This record gives sequence, C-alpha cells and structure tokens, in this order.
Amino acid sequence: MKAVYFAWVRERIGHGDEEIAPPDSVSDVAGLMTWLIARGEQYAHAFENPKVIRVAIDQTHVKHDAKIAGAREIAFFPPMTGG
Amino acid sequence: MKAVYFAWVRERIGHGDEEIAPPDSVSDVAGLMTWLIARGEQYAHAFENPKVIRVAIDQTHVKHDAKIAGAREIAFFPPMTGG
Amino acid sequence: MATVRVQAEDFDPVAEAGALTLGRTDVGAVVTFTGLCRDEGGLLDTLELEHYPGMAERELERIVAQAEERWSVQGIVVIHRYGAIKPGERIVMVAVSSLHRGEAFCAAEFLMDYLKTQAPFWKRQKLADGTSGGWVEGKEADDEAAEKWKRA
Amino acid sequence: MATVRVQAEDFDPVAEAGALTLGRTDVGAVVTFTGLCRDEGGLLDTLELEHYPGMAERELERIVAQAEERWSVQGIVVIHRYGAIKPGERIVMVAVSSLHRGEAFCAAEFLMDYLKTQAPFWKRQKLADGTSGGWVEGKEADDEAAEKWKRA
Repeated sequence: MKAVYFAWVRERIGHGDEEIAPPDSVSDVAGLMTWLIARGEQYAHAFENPKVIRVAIDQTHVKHDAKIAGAREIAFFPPMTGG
Repeated sequence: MKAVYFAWVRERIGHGDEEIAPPDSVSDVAGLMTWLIARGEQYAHAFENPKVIRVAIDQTHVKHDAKIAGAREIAFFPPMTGG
Repeated sequence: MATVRVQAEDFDPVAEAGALTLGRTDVGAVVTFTGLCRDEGGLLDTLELEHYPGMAERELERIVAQAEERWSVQGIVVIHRYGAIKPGERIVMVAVSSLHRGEAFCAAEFLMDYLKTQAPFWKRQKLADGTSGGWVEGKEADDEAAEKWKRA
Repeated sequence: MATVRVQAEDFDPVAEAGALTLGRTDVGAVVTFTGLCRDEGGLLDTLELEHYPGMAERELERIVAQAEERWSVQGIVVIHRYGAIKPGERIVMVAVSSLHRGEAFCAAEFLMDYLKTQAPFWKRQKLADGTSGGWVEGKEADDEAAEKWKRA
C-alpha cells in the first residue's frame, strides 16, 4: 500500500509518499503507526504524539482503530488548518 | 403635532400625514389612538386592532404607554416587513 | 467604518462589499447577505416597498451601532431599497468584515434579523394578473429570529 | 447545484456568487463568506497552503452534500485555494442561495466550520523577516465550532 504524508508529518519523515508493506500482524491504523515508528528516528519524531495525528484511508477520514486491510492509500497528517 | 401613517394604516385613513391637536387629557400613545378612532370611520378601521399597530415618536420606536407630551411627529404603522 | 444607505436605485453588492477590503491586509473574513425579490412561482409582478424616510436611515444606523457594540467588526455596509422592485432584483444587502469569521457571521445575521423587525419598510405585492396581492404580513418567525439575540 | 473547486489561482467571488442567481427569479437570499489572508500586523510575508490533492475536493464535496441534506438550499459554491497566498488575497469562499435567509446563513456557517476542521489543507507562515513562522496550529475554537452542529 501507499503511505502519504502532509505538512509537518511529511517534513519530519523527509518525503511525501512511499510504498509500505507492513506484515499481516499490523491490522489497524494505530498498529501501523507503531510499525512505522520502528522504521527510524524521523518516523519516531513524526509520530511522537500519535493522538494528534489524523489519518485517512483511501481519502476518507478514519479513526486510529480503523482496519487497514484492503487499503490502497493511507495518509497521515496534522489537524487541518484550511479555511 | 404631526401624525404620519404608513402602509395599510395610511391607506385606511386615506392620507399620509396631518396636523393633530389632541386635548391635554390625551397623555399617551394608547389614549391618542382612542382619540383618533373617535374622529371617524376610516380611523376606526385603521386602529380596529390597536395592539398590532406600531408607533414611533420623533422617529424612535415606542410602546403604547409612551407619553406624547413634547412629541413633534408621531407615526403609526403595521409591523414592518422590510429586508 | 459603517455605510448605511436607503435608496430607490439598485446597488452593486460586489463594489459595496469590496470597499470593506480595498487596500487592506488586516481583514480575515467578509460575510455578505443579499436579499432578492422572488417571483413566488410566477405570481408576482412587482414588489412595492414603502418606507419611512428619515426614520429608515436612523433605525438602520441604530441597528448597525448595536452590532458594532456587540461584536468586534472592522466594517459594516447596509443598503436597503424602496420603491418598485421586480422579481430577481436585489432588495437589501448587508456586508460585515472582521478578523475572524464568527463575528462576521453573527453580526450579519443579527443585522438582518433586526432590520426585518425594526426598520420601517413595508412590502406590498402587485400580482402578475394585475391585481394587488395586498400588504405582506409580518412573520412570527422574524420576530422569533430577532428575539433570540436578546437571550443570546 | 453545487460547485466545488480547489485551485491555485485567485477567484472572483462576485462572478462565482452571481452564478447562483443568474437568470433566476426564485432565489430569496444569498449569503457569501470570503476568507482572506491577514498580514498579522505586518509580520506575515506569505501563507503557504498545502493540500491533499484529490481528497481535498472529495472532502469538500462531502461537506457540501451534508449541507444540502440538512438545509433546503438552492445552490452552493465552495472554492479553496492552495499554494502561496499574500496578505490581502482571498483564500476561500463559500456562497449559498436559498428561498429564505435562515437556511443560507446556517448552511454557509456550517460549510466554513466543517471545512476548517475536515478539509485536508494546512497553512504554513513565511514571515516578513525571511524566517519560517512554522505550521499554523489547529484551533480548539474551530473544533468547537464544528462540534456545535452535531448538537444542534
């Protein structure tokens, strides 16, 4: 699946998107964030306060307990500040 | 003092303004309406339901118990429907 | 900065609201309301708006002053027409500018609610069949809309 | 009738809102909101708006659909810019037309409140002194503004 990052999540990780292949044991969004954190310091920095991170699966907002099975695109970003 | 009438109050009375000289015994707006009603059928028709009539003294909204002493212009009209 | 006008002529809501931001970089939000004459499904030919000259302006200015006292706004425009108005034409506009959107929305809605029940204007309908549709009656919903600002 | 656009270019709020009434005689009320870039007392040089292409449009369309479901409106326009925006420039607009003013006011405010917290846009400040002012933080007041529509 494709992971995409925006705003300071993108800046901290250092790139805007990447292909990821988490193991089957990673089943939900919260688990995926934990798995990403283990990938390196820049991820640990981006997800240091996981509860502020907003997530969208296939361009629809989801909560952290959402299942990731079947997702094509998972986006991680800070609270939105448009308008 | 000058009395001015608007919308259907004006239509029923038959003119838009007139000089009036109520006696000193007429002290408030309610009393003035009663005094006007006695002037003829067209006034009786205009003020047949006094509680719906809105009143302004010198271009400021007032209630029916407002004193009329010193007023230069008293206006009678239906509830407003602008906007 | 407030503009209040009562006039027979049409107005340009764009130019009027534009004056609130022209040459400024400190405005965050502009809310405009434009009230238009509906044809009532083809029944209406003309809306005839009677007003109380002098008091109409004064009352609108009083309502604007109340809004300015109540909310932190940067500018207000209120324009109300009188005379013969055809379906599709503009009747009234209010525009409010402020730093943040909440104030502009509240003040604009307050201005319209108060204007409806406090400003001395009266509408009469002339129908498409040539008859008079009579005077438009004040709506209880309008009184309630104005009342809610007293409780708020 | 709804128009949703996400674009880098500026827009003309007059022409956009004008499309809601063009050639129509059944519209009674038009409410517009325009959000502008403030210079923050001269501190700001540029606002940089990042967005999530694709999801931004979809999310705005979802918010518009919610407004249409909730209020009886005749037309909605929502336009949101991205990219570099200078003080005094427009960032966002919503316009709503309806028979009566209450629906247009409510729907416009709802659209802005939801857009602020749901549409994937992020603002970063570039300051006049050449430094980055960092990412604008989400405001609790915005979350509360959006929450109130759930209770209402």
